[in-house]
Amino acid sequence: MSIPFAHMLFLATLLFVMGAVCAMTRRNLIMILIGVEIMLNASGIAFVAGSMRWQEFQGQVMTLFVMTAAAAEIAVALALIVCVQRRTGSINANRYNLLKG
Amino acid sequence: MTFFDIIFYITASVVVSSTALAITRKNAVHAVCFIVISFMGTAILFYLLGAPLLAALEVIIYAGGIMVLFVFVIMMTKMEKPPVVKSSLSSQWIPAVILGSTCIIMAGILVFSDSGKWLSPPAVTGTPKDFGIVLFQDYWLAVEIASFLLLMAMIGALYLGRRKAYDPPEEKIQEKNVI
Amino acid sequence: MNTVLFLLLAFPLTGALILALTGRFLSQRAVQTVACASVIAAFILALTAFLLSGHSAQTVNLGLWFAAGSFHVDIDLYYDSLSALMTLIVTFVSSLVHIYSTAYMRAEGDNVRYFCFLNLFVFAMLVIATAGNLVFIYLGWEIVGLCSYSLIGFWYSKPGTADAGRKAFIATRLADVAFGTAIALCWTDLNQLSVAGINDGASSLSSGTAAMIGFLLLFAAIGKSAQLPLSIWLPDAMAGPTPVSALIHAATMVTAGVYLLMRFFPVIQCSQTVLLAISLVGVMTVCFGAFSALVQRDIKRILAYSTISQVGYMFLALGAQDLAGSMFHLITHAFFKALLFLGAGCIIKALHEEHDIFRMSGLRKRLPLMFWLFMAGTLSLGAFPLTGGFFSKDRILLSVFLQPDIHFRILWVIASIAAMITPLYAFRMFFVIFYGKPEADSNKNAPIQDLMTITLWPLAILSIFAGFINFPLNWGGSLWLDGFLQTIPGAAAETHPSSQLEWTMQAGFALMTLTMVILAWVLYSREQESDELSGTPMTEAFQRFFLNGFYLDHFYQERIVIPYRNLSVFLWKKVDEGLIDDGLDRKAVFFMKLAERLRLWTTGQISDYVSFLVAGFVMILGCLTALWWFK
Amino acid sequence: MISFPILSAIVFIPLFGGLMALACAKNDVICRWIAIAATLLDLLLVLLLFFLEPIPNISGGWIQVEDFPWIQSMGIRFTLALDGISLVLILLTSILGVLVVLVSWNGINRFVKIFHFFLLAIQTGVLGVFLATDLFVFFLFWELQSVPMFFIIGIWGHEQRIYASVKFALFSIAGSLLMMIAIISLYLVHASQTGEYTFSFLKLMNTSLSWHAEILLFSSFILSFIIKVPLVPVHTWLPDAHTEAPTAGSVILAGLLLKTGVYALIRFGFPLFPYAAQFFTPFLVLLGLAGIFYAGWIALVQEDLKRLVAYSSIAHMGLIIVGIGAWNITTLSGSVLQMINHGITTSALFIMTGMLDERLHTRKLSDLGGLWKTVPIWSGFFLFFAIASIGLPGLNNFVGEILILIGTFKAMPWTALAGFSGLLWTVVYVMKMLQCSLWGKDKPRPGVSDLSLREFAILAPLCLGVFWLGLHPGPALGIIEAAVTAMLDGNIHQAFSRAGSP
Amino acid sequence: MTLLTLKPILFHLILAGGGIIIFGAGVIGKTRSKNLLFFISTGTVIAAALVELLINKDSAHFLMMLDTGDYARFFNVMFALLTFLSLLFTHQYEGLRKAGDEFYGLMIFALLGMSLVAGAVNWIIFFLGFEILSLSFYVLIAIRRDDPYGNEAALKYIIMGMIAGGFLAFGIAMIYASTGSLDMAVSLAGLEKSWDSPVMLLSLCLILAAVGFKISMVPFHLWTPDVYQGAPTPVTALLTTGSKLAVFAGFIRIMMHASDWLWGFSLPILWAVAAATMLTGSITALSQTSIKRLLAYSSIAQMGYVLMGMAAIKNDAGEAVIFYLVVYAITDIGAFGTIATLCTKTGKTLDDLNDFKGLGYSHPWQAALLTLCILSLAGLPPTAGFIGKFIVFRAVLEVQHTGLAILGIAAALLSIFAYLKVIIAIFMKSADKIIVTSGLGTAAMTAFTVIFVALLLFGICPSTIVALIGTINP
Repeated sequence: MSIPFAHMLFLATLLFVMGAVCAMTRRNLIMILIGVEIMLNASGIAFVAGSMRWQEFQGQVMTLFVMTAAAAEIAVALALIVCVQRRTGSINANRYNLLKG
Repeated sequence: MTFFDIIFYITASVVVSSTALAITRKNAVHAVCFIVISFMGTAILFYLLGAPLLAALEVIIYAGGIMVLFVFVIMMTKMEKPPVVKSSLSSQWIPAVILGSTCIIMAGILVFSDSGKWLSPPAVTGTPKDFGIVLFQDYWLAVEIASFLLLMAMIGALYLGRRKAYDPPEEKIQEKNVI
Repeated sequence: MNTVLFLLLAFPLTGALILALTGRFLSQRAVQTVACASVIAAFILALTAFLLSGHSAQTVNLGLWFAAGSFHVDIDLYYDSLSALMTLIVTFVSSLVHIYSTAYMRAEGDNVRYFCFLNLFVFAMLVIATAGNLVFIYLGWEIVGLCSYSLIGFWYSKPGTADAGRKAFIATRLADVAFGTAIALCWTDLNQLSVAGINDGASSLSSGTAAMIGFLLLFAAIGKSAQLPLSIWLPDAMAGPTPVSALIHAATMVTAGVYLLMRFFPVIQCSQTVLLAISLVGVMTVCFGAFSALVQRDIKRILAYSTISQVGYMFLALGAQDLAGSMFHLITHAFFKALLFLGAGCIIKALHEEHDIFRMSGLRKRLPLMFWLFMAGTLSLGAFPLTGGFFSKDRILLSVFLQPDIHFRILWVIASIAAMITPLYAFRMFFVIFYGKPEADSNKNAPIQDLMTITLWPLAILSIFAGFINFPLNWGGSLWLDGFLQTIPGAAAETHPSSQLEWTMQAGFALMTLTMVILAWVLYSREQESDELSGTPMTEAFQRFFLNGFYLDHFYQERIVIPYRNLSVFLWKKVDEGLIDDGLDRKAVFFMKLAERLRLWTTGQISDYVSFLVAGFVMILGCLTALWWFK
Repeated sequence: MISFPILSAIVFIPLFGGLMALACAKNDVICRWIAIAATLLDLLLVLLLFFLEPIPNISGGWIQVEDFPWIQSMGIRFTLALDGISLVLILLTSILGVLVVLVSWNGINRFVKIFHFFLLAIQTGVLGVFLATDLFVFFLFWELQSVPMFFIIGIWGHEQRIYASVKFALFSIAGSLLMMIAIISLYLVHASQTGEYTFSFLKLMNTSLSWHAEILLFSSFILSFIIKVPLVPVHTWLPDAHTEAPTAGSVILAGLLLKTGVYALIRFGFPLFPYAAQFFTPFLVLLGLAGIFYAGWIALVQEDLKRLVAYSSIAHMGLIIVGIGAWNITTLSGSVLQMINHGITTSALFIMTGMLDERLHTRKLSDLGGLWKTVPIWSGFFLFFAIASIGLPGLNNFVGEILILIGTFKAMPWTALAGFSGLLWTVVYVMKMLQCSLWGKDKPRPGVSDLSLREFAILAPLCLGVFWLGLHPGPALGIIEAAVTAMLDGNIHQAFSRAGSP
Repeated sequence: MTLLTLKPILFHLILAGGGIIIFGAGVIGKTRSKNLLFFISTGTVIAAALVELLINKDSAHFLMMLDTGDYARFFNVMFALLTFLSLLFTHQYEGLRKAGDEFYGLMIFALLGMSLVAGAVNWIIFFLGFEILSLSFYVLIAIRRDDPYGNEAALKYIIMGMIAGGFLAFGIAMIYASTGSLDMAVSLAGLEKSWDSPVMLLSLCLILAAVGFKISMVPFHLWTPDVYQGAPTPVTALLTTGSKLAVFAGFIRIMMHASDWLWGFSLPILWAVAAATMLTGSITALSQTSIKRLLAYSSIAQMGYVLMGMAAIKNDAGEAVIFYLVVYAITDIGAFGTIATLCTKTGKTLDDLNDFKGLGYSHPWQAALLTLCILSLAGLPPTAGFIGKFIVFRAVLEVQHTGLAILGIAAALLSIFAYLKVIIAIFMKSADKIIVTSGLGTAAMTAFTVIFVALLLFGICPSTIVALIGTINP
């Protein structure tokens, strides 16, 4: 396999930016979380690619921890979303703007 | 260009396009479906890049666990209608796309100017055994920490998600007093 | 001798201090006693000093006042014949005025303040007379100003009195600026401040510096002596109690300016220009005072303008380098003017604070004693032949005439014309007050206390006979004063005129005076309409012009006082509060507005926060990429 | 030299007293007595120094030096040193320290303990400024004196107190922050040259700076100082602060805080940057003159008695700056003496205005008039101090003014001439002040009593001071002159002569 | 592997154990005995701190993962102190009367997270610590589930935090991709494999964004006021001090290890964001009427000063930056803690400036401490903040960043304007309503005393602590 390493990194970056764009544009809290997942996933690709480049396991190990962290965060975040949605009935991110200024 | 290369590029394009579709879906369930496709593609990439265990975990944790969680939550929350105001679309997307493309251009400049290294076979293959040895010998501390992370996430999610008998009514959000 | 001089100064000062510190606890009689005693003691000491002193000057050092670097100022006294005369006059007149005041002030409250300042004034005047250095003179110079200020405003609740005091103080202070500068200039160029030292060093001064110092001293003197152009304060100063006017604003303080010039006569002599300027100021003021006095209705204002005018003669004499003549006139003027003022005080008191001479007419019958006493003063003021005023004024005119410079001839002519006006206004005042039909409806006059009249007698006698202290040669006199003053630096023996010239001058002068007296009699001894002004519009305008003191006061008000105040208001409102302060406030407001703007950045919307997170990232990335790209 | 660290004691006794007053006092009266005791003790120590210490001869410098290590890692030492200039100024400080406590005896009724704490803390700050020779310590005290002042104006002031206190705080801090940068820069430059990290100004004086650096540093220092003095364009905090502060605050402001600015200028500003100082002197003198004219004119039309006195303060300080600008023994002695004089006279005027305010509850000139009839003793004192402030010979201000002006005349005749004219403006507004307060028609003022014994006791020492400095300033002037001469003979003079052309 | 090998991480073990005990106690003790939980948690914190203080360890890195040297020890003790103070304030805080085991346990875990972030020498630990820290705060902020403000604050923090986590992960990935090492020192110094890869710049940006989010660096600061205002006040107190301190500890390490090439790119960015942060924080604080928001903006400005110090970090400014951070932490926890004690019986915290009117007279202790803290924030003597600011400016001027220093004093001046508003409200306005709060308990008084003494001690004789800080380096 002879793919330029830059292509892989670029793929990861592309995915990362797409995730960020998703988080920026979407008003749906769940979609924002999906954007974050995409970003974390992109970092996983970069890690694995790096691991391949340097021929060692650290990157892969890190990917595992990123996944763990992603899972943990998503769990808490979804719980919070459920919690607030239960109270206000809305998952529109921008409706939560009591605090500002 | 080898066969693997072709598969790589095809998979990559699938991943990118499904992600692009995912982030633009109005319906969250559709988005989740596309994202699952994207994650599947990622798993293939992982496999191609010599991480079969991660490929499996990707499918199990991401595509299987997390996305199902999403679907559950989507089901639990009664989705409100998306805002009718159409103008918000451009005001939402245009700056984001500009920012995103600028970002990609910049990052692309940096990435492609990296003194181009080619990944050369044979790539190491992270067999579960090798992987486990590294993980539990060199990184046991991190594993322990990750376990605490999961414990906290569990407790936090439990605490936040638990329905209380005296959940306050909705109008409380209008309250002016900051506590 | 040292002790005498020290005590001479100490007595009035102690009197003032006692009154200031314990005056509240003393009875009125005690206050008056302390005040009079200290001044009379000073008079006795002055007399002693006068008798003890020889012709040579004496220096007494009472100690160091202050010093810094090379600059040091002593408290020292310099007693020469000039100071001897001045102390004598000051203590004599002030003793009389003090005694007079005890009676005059009996009915008024606040005697403590009055006598305290009066004593302080005597002290300060003595300091001027005897101080041995410029700074110490300046001390006296300023304190007399302060006392004058306080005493003019003595009846502070009457409208205008305090204003008059302030005007006097500010006008004289203006002159003091010149004095201060003169001190600085003397120090810079001569490196010393003592009177003797400056006079000795005068010859070593460059002519420019000497002229500069001379002009500065002249300006200082002008302020104190109410000469043109700073004469405006004196008529207003009449708002004070009459004894104060007599002492401060006639006999002593206003002549301090003349005295200052005499003190530094050698410096002044260095520059012909200064001398000419002095005479010019003198002559102009003589005319100004005389013409203004001619139309005044207020008795004290007449006397005030007359003072201005008479002091002008003294200046004129100094300008003509006749120090002795100037001193001669200073002495006679002190006597007759004090007499007139004190007399006027009696009359005013008797008529229940009536100041308008046209409401006084016919007092000859009602106040016969005052008639005679006042006549003595008027004769002397009007330079009636053989009175003190006649001799002193004649002497001055003669000196001016004798000056070789052509300019002085012109001045002489003008001064002579002014000398004609003097008897006219003097006798106008006299006739209007004492002749004419008595006011029918006037109340019975208040009694004049004996003590007040008693003090007038010595003054009256001296007014008439003061000529004898410097009896002209052609009358067989010895010019005692000239002789006495000949040790004074600068008062060098002048060329004596031929006795023929003297006779001619005196005769002409006497004739002139008599004519004027008769004219005054014709014009004013009849019944007077107490109308404001009379005559053709032309004369009326003139009268108004003179009545208002050539509108000088008006001019200052319009050109200086009001613009000054406007400038102050402008600076305060427009510059200080407007430009500077508001400028700062505007900056504060700007930042507050900016803060409000920046506040909008925190929109409260999660999407915006995320966008800014990414935007910030992109920005930093952009910067770094650019940096990297161009490196 | 006294071996006991008497300077540190002098500096910290007030603060300690303040803490005692804050912590131990059971009620307000005890608190006041504690404050009095602390300030009196302080005064006693200063008098001890004044009378026991021999005045150093001309070549000597410091009378007393104390030096302790403090923050060694940065080379900061707690150094206090006393010379003649400091001595007379701390004498003034300790005297006014006692007086301000007395002045506030009846006037301050709210939060008395806190008030006295702040009052005494300021005193510590001011004393520290007058004694510190380590620049860091100096800066610390410099800041320390303005913080309590902010509270005093803001809590116990009059109607516009908050505005005034904020303005005061911002001006003070703006200046001092810039100075902080300059101090640190100087310290670093010195360290880079000698390798020794020190804030001792005697050592920093030997730093050789480039022309630009010197100009920049000097301007940063000077800005802070002239804000405190204050000179004209940066003076606007002063009328507000003086007017709104309680009497004790005004007295401290006028009597002490303004002096710290001038003191710092003499002690640090000029010696540290002789070349820049020489370059800037004309500007400073110009600003000083501007102050004399500008403030003198503005004072004339003030409607508030305190504001009038405040503007008069600016004018007087302007003259002091002119004296410093001329920079010779005569003018410097005169300026230092004039600082004391101004401290006495203006403080007295503020105290008296405060007394009036306590009685009539107004300071508006239009509400006054005819006070001589109502309160004759007060009026007598007022007249006296007003006259002193216009520089009547025989009273204190005259000596300072004449020294400044005569000394200046030699160097800069036209400046001195302008300065002389300042005497005139002073008279104009002081006369107006007297006119509107003492003289004129008196109004019925039932229940207004004349000075009490306490008030008399406050004014009497000031009065004596006025006479003492006016008639026999010899001792004080001798001490000042010795210090000034030592300073001029030292580095500064050499530097000045070296500084031929920048 | 014996137990003895675990000695270096005894601190972390105690915390982990303590946290689990608390959860256990929460499960067992149905009554939710608040005091029990409070004592267990404070006991844990104290024990951990004592261990860290008393047991001397070699400064080697534990498993090449965790720094256990003096640098980490110092910070661990600081975090323990801050958590301890925060717990004390919680005890006083009426709003968290009903807090259960989740709260106390997560406080301990937050402490664990801080210590991991500060001590990490491996990116994996850094990342995990970062996540633990974030995760515990997500829940802590939302601990009052029925409070709409708390919920909203948590929502904002969680979304932003997750995105920041994504940035961090991707940044680490980029570092790894270009250097092949996850060891911080190795990867940043680029000693082994590659050292001037442009991808490092990308990762620098990403990590700056992640770190910048945590330390509220402009333009990543927008969440700060909202979250501070919405969160329960003791949590805010810890969030604004402990979390920032921890991330800064890591940031200092990162910057110290950065290669000169990388540092050359970081410096201008640090310069610019420091200036922007100082000015934005100071100016925006001017318009605030809520005291918590005002303090939030002020803390942003304070971070600007630290960043200013960071711009000189390569030139021995570590001492200055750390001292400033310590002072800032004590000051800000004092300020927020005081506000936490100003809470009515109903759990309503005083927040509007109007509520603070006349507070100086009704609540002298709180007012005194708050004033002292504000003076310290403003950098006025005799408080620690004065020395802190002095030292930082010194460090900045030493590397000739004069422009930055000037901007710094401009910002300081502006922020003083804002601080004065608080002091004015407290002391110079009279109260228009009577505010009854629960009095000060022992816990709060202890905290007050500690903060009071620390602020004055560091302000008057800072030599000891400065010297101590001088000896530690990452």
